[in-house]
Amino acid sequence: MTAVETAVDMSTALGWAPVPSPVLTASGCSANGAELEPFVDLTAIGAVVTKSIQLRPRSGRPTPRMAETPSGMLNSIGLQGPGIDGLLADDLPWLAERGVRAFVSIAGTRVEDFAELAQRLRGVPGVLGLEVNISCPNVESRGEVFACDPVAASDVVSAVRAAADPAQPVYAKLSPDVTDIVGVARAVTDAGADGLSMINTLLGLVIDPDTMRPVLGGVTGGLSGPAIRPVALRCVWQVHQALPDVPILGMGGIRSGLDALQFVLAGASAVSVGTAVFNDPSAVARVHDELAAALAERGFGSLREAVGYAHR
Amino acid sequence: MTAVETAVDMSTALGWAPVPSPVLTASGCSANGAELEPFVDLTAIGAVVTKSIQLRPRSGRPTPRMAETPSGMLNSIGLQGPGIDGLLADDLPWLAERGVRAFVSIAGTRVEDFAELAQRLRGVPGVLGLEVNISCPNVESRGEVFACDPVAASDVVSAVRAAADPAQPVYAKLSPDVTDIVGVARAVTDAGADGLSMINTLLGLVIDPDTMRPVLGGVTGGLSGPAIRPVALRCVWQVHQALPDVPILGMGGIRSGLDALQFVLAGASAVSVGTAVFNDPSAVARVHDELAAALAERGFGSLREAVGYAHR
Amino acid sequence: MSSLTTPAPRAAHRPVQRIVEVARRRPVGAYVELVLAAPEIAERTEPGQFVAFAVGGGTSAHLLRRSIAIAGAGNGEVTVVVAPHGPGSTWLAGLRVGDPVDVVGPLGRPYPVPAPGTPALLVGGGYGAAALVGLAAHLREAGSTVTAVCGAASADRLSSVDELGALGEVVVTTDDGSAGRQGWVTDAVADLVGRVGVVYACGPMGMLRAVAEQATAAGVPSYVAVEESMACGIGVCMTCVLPVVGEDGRTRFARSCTEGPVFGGDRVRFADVGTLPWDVVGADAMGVVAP
Amino acid sequence: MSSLTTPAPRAAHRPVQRIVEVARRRPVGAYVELVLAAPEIAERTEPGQFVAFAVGGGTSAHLLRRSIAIAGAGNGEVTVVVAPHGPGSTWLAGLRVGDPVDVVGPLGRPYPVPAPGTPALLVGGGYGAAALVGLAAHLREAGSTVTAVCGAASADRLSSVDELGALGEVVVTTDDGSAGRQGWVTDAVADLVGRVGVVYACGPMGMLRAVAEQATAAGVPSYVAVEESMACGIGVCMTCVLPVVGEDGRTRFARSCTEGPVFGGDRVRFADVGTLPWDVVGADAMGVVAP
Ligand SMILES: Cc1cc2nc3c(=O)[nH]c(=O)nc-3n(C[C@H](O)[C@H](O)[C@H](O)COP(=O)(O)OP(=O)(O)OC[C@H]3O[C@@H](n4cnc5c(N)ncnc54)[C@H](O)[C@@H]3O)c2cc1C
Ligand SMILES: Cc1cc2nc3c(=O)[nH]c(=O)nc-3n(C[C@H](O)[C@H](O)[C@H](O)COP(=O)(O)OP(=O)(O)OC[C@H]3O[C@@H](n4cnc5c(N)ncnc54)[C@H](O)[C@@H]3O)c2cc1C
Ligand SMILES: Cc1cc2nc3c(=O)[nH]c(=O)nc-3n(C[C@H](O)[C@H](O)[C@H](O)COP(=O)(O)O)c2cc1C
Ligand SMILES: Cc1cc2nc3c(=O)[nH]c(=O)nc-3n(C[C@H](O)[C@H](O)[C@H](O)COP(=O)(O)O)c2cc1C
Ligand code: FES
Ligand code: FES
Repeated sequence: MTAVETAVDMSTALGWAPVPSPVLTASGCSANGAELEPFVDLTAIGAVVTKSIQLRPRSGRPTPRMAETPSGMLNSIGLQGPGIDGLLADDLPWLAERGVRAFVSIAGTRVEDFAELAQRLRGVPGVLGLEVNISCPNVESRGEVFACDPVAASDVVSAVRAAADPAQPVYAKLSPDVTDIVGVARAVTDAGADGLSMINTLLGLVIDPDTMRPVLGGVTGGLSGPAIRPVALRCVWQVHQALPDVPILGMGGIRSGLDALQFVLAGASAVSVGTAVFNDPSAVARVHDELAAALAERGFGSLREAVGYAHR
Repeated sequence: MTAVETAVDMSTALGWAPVPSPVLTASGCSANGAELEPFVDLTAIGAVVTKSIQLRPRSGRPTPRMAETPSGMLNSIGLQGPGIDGLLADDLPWLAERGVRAFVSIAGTRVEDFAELAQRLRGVPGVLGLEVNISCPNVESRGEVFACDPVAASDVVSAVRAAADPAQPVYAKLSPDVTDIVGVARAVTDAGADGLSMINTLLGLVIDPDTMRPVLGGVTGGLSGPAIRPVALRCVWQVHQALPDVPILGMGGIRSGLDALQFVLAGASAVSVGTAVFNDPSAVARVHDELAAALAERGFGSLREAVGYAHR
Repeated sequence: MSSLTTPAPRAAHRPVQRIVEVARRRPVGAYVELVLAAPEIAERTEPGQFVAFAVGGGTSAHLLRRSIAIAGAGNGEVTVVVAPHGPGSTWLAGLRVGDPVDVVGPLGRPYPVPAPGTPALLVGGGYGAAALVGLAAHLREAGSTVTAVCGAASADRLSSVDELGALGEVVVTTDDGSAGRQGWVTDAVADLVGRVGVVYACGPMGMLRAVAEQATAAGVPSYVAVEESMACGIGVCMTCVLPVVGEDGRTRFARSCTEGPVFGGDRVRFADVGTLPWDVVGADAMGVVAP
Repeated sequence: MSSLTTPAPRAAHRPVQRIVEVARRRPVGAYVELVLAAPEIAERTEPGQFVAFAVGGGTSAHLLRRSIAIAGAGNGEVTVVVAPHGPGSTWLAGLRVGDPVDVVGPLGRPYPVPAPGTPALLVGGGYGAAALVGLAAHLREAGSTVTAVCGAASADRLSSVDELGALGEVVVTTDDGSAGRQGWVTDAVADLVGRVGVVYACGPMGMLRAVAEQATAAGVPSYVAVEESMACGIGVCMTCVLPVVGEDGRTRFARSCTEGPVFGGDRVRFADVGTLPWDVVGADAMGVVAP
């Protein structure tokens, strides 16, 4: 890389919560942060977005839980995790002790579950804000996913906003598997979401040519990685176009600083790096550096100036 | 490849129209067939699915019309074509003279356009059937795409079925960009579709990091190629699960015989090979051979036995 | 205005698809010259045609073929000159002797040849000059005197100067003066265009446009090989179009892979590339109305 | 039933990520042995650990890392033995001397070592035997007598027989009798397990299960290195889990990359791999009820 003056102001915010870097982990793609410590300075990144937590400990689904796909992967983890008690007892204190910002992803199968989780996270040290995973296609209760129904999605978001610490911004995480993502975005922001995380995985399927059955026990799974990047960018573009004042945490296939730049130009004020971490454990820090260099090369003095620039 | 007895009966049908091979081209990915002649025996493949035709000649959109994406591409051609008169005068006779089966894709922006096209194609020699492109995200009239609204989609399909040659099966081509693809599938089959083509491209966007504007003049474009294969397979799986008697022409990222096998196992009785042709002009014939070998290795005596096998 | 050129006719042979081996490899300034053992492509090639490579090997995320002009064909071998640019061309430039590569060719329409003996001016920009070597040899055999102008940003981005020099006079220009005359190829063309009966050009679009305009202004027919972004190279995807005036005087979006890459310089509407002029056939159906 | 093993402790060192060069390459039967110039990984490695490679280079469509056991580490080099299988391992096996490759390691928990002098039985299936060479050397240094069983389908799928032979007695078995004794490793293990104080195994899951059951039945502690499908290798994706009994006697879905790959042979619930038993911690929240 050529030496470039990278004195770009990279600070941004998640809602009103300031962060020094716009690059975050993605929920479910960096566990709860600790495993990345050998590779990344966790205090320097925007935040660790924790794996979606539910009320009770969950085993997750049986294996196989993944299939590699062209420039992507399909997963069906089933939200394995320690439950909110474990998160509060172990993971969040570990992050807080080190000064690592946590953006806590919450998930549930009933509106009340979400509200209770938000309630439990009030005032917890180091918790910058909440990401509401209304779009995970992997949870047991298949039926319709909350995120696919503007009304159900709004119910969750307004319950969470009401129960959550007023100091903690609440982001709703949207699914791309809808006819009208702008409609869902509008509904959840009307319901009180302080920002939007976009996008969660696309529903996909892989069949094992040997067993001649779906690879994943849950039949379908979530597609992620660079393969889905154009879909993610389109969602960010459409929603920023319609709701220019709503902060967006953009994600879906980000692997390099130039990928992150595309999301910023489309309207994201921060980004999450998910599947790319599996390929490159230092990806979150690298993407930050590459994005800073890319902004500098293009003459931006700050990240904020670039947000939504492609719409001008 | 190991020598395998490939005496598998590969014949299948598009609706009631018999074809000797389940492997077809995909609309818009092999022009109208002639350009593939140096690479493929066109009479041996299932059919040439022609580029979607409209009533009038169309210039298509200005360039750039494409962007390469990880394991895929984004396109915005805008249905460049000679119009139905040109197709009837030049392309269809060329195919018919050589004994190449044509599955004619029709497109329009009004219900009546579709019906008129179907009417014009009645009794045309070599025309096996019609594929109704209700899902092209590239046509000028952006608004809502027909395929995203079960009612609008049904209106087109019933008008086409009424106007079309009764001997020609009518396939409706569905878009994956919907919350409930089974709902759309059900609506169009109720409206008279004899089969379903799945899937068309996903709506995507790429931003040029140099110009800092969307690469495509039309801003968004259609995402295709192996990147989208898990989404396509999921759509085929869900629809075959719900409507096991409706024939499916499966497509989306098929590049090899094992890819095609996945679609067949998920419920497709025939497949189209689209973007892979750009990578390998002989792909359509190669996929046929590889699929035949894969079926033989797995002990199938005929393609038909394998259709939907993964659901058992 | 009547045209000075007739559309380039189709090539004599159809393309083939082969997996071939890299026989030799040589860095040439900023470029890499690859010689492929590809007899079936070599024997079918006419000057001006190109090949299309699959890139990245078996694990590749890059699906689209990369088009590269044929810089030489003979003795069972095909030569190309590759400028490493993005991932695909960088991968090609990194191929080693003995590596296999999947190639389709020859593709596109060759340069039409003039009446025997017509003096010709060949203008190559950057690696574009390489694509003119076969044409120069062909013209020489047909009794033409050949004058070539090779231009580039800097000396390391020139190509095929020696090969063209063996076939006629060569004028070299570089933007930075690091080789030959400082300036653009158009400066040299201005001096030479009056002495020839036909002009051929290969290089970046800006250069093609300028040279074509110079030739047309001088009443000399010109043929240019355009470089449009191509997804397939064989005419099936419709990504590579540009507005070209046909024999009937009407403008159509023509595929540069199968109706080009060689077009009459006075037929390409360079100023309108990347736009949709109202008078392109079928623009009305796109909702574009005459002003 | 109380356990014969305690869970393997964490490794002493954290992993690093480096782009390293292939120093040497050697086909070994059906496998390829690669020696990497990777001093920072070599110096951190303990027997039983593995590395994870990014595959396909800069144009790759394959995002997930491929885990490969470390077959040797020393003198600034790390040795791996690769069996070409799918696209990733085939790409690795095709690397040439001087090629760069992105590798993370050492990863996972090493084999716990027994009290000094404890006689040990090492059982390797296919390329799995390679992963036991470092352990054998380590045990020898600590005064253990080492007996190894190397098994494979056929002679060309054996590995590291000579290396292990230099460190102790080796019994070879092949399914087809093309080398050593015809039959499975378990036939040999049955004869040997009574004479040792600890068993180590590396190889396919079916073999690990059989050997672990033999050891446990004989009252001998065993440690197995499992091979679960891994997306990341570093503990962040949760794809590589299997049901493992903890010190508290409760079964959890444990990540084989960071809590393994080495597990007590009597702690892995082999029969339940790929299922969700009701008594796994958190299975109730998945809707699985006790029978
Ligand atoms: C007829 C023709 C002849 C050519 N001859 C040569 C030659 O002799 N030597 C040489 O070095 N290059 C030549 N090019 C340009 C070469 O095709 C591109 O540099 C190359 O495709 C870029 O691919 P990439 O992966 O390196 O870059 P990227 O920019 O990553 O490519 C992305 C996509 O855009 C397409 N693309 C990008 N730039 C071009 C371009 N200039 N022309 C066509 N497609 C492009 C690529 O094919 C690919 O699909 C020629 C192009 C054409 C059309
Ligand atoms: C701890 C550990 C040590 C290993 N040691 C060796 C070794 O020393 N030599 C060797 O040749 N192989 C070893 N393997 C297996 C090796 O990782 C797989 O063969 C390889 O990942 C297959 O990748 P592929 O692209 O060739 O095949 P594909 O089947 O196409 O792989 C597709 C995906 O599944 C995963 N996958 C497939 N099979 C396995 C497997 N058996 N284990 C883990 N992931 C898998 C791949 O990582 C990839 O993500 C080891 C695996 C593990 C977990
Ligand atoms: C293995 C895996 C697990 C995931 N788990 C979660 C999760 O628990 N909660 C959530 O909101 N998203 C989850 N996601 C989705 C990611 O956070 C992200 O939205 C998606 O993968 C797209 O980004 P990417 O392409 O960068 O991975 C998961 C993704 C993967 C690949
Ligand atoms: C360049 C291009 C042009 C296309 N044009 C059409 C079209 O005219 N009509 C249509 O129904 N689908 C069109 N498609 C969609 C394909 O027919 C197919 O549904 C889609 O690309 C998914 O298959 P694939 O991944 O194999 O390409 C086009 C796709 C591409 C890439
Ligand atoms: S490159 Fe595909 S039509 Fe020209
Ligand atoms: S491989 Fe990712 S957690 Fe083990």
